[in-house]
Amino acid sequence: MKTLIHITSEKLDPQACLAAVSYPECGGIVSFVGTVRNQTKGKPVLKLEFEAYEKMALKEMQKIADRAKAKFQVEEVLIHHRAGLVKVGEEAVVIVVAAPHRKAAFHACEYCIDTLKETVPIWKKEFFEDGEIWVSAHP
Amino acid sequence: MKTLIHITSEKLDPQACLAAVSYPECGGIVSFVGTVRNQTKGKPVLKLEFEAYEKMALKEMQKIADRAKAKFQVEEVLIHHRAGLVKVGEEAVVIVVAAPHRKAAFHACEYCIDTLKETVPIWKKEFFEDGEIWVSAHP
Amino acid sequence: MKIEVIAFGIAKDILNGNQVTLEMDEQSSVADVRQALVDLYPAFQGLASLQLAVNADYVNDDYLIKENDEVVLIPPVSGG
Amino acid sequence: MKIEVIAFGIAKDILNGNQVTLEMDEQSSVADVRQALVDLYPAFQGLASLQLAVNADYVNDDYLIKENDEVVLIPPVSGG
Repeated sequence: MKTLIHITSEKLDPQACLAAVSYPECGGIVSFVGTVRNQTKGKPVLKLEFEAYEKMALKEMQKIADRAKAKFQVEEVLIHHRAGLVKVGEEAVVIVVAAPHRKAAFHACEYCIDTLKETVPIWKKEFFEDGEIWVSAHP
Repeated sequence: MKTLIHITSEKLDPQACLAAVSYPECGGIVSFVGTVRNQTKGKPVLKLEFEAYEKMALKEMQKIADRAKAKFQVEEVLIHHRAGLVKVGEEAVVIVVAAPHRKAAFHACEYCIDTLKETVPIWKKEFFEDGEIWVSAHP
Repeated sequence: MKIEVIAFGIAKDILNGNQVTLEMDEQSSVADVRQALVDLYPAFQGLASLQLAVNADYVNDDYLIKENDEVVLIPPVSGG
Repeated sequence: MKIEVIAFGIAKDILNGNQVTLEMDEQSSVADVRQALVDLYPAFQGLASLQLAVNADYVNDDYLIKENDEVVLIPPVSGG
């Protein structure tokens, strides 16, 4: 569980992620857990699938962690992302950031999730009763 | 462990706190864990003590949670604070916020810790090799 | 009237105890109680701030203390 | 030269498969490859964006593709 940058088809473990990043020299640890919503614009989502271009996704996730460390005063960054079929309510992503100052930890954690959603080659497909869509594909 | 507003002389459990706040209807969960630093301005801190005016501290913590929910679109707020003697590296405070939108969760979590540090009647005493001080007491 | 003031943190060290009883006029305000305390214990002037809570709530300086109010000295807080 | 383009997400649906082989001139750029794909599969025009990655990195439009490059179509991402 000490893998800081990780893509897995198994259920994510936010608690283990939090435990993996904890340093006495740090004043603050900020984490973000993104769960999969049960509806989109009022339509019930039955299940989801994440498809990842895994080799590149891991590279981009590592770049985000490295940039967060360089840009903010951050000691450690963990980013775990789910792949494959995911049930409603399960975790899609877990990010944990440890920093000597809490402002930096908050900013870095928000930077990580914002950038992940823009650059990491992972695609979400939502399954509805009457069909399925690739999220954000069309303008 | 379902107590959302809590002051305890026992070790905090960030993982259980995270587990206590998790809702499928929520898109994002942001947590903050504040640990006790091992030095202040280069001087090693041997141990710490938190003294709380517990009745009022709990009231103020509840006010913070209620205001965070009103001010941001937040579904649930957990705030746990340690009291009594604390070892270096242990957790002083754990805050967990669940919200349908991640920006709101980040803002609410930061609001909670910033406000807690300003208004909640809890006092930290740091013990050094050559003495002890009440943190922030003097200008 | 007698006002019992409870102290926490550094206020306890300044009082050399966790409470002090003041003899105050009726209709005394929070500001009056603070002034009485600073007169008796000048070390309070060295603090970054000194608030008073009444019945476990922050109150304004013009709040009028009643005999059975729980009055607590709140030196600068440092939780979190 | 032959360029093999790998697809993910909705790009796979548009190609009706997870890869396509294009016959391109030497010195073709990423922009040229994108244009060739849009000509063959007009549905790509309907996407919010269509980036290409070469050897698992984002590249600029003027990047010149080499024969053994791993070229991947990146439709709008939606992780997180």
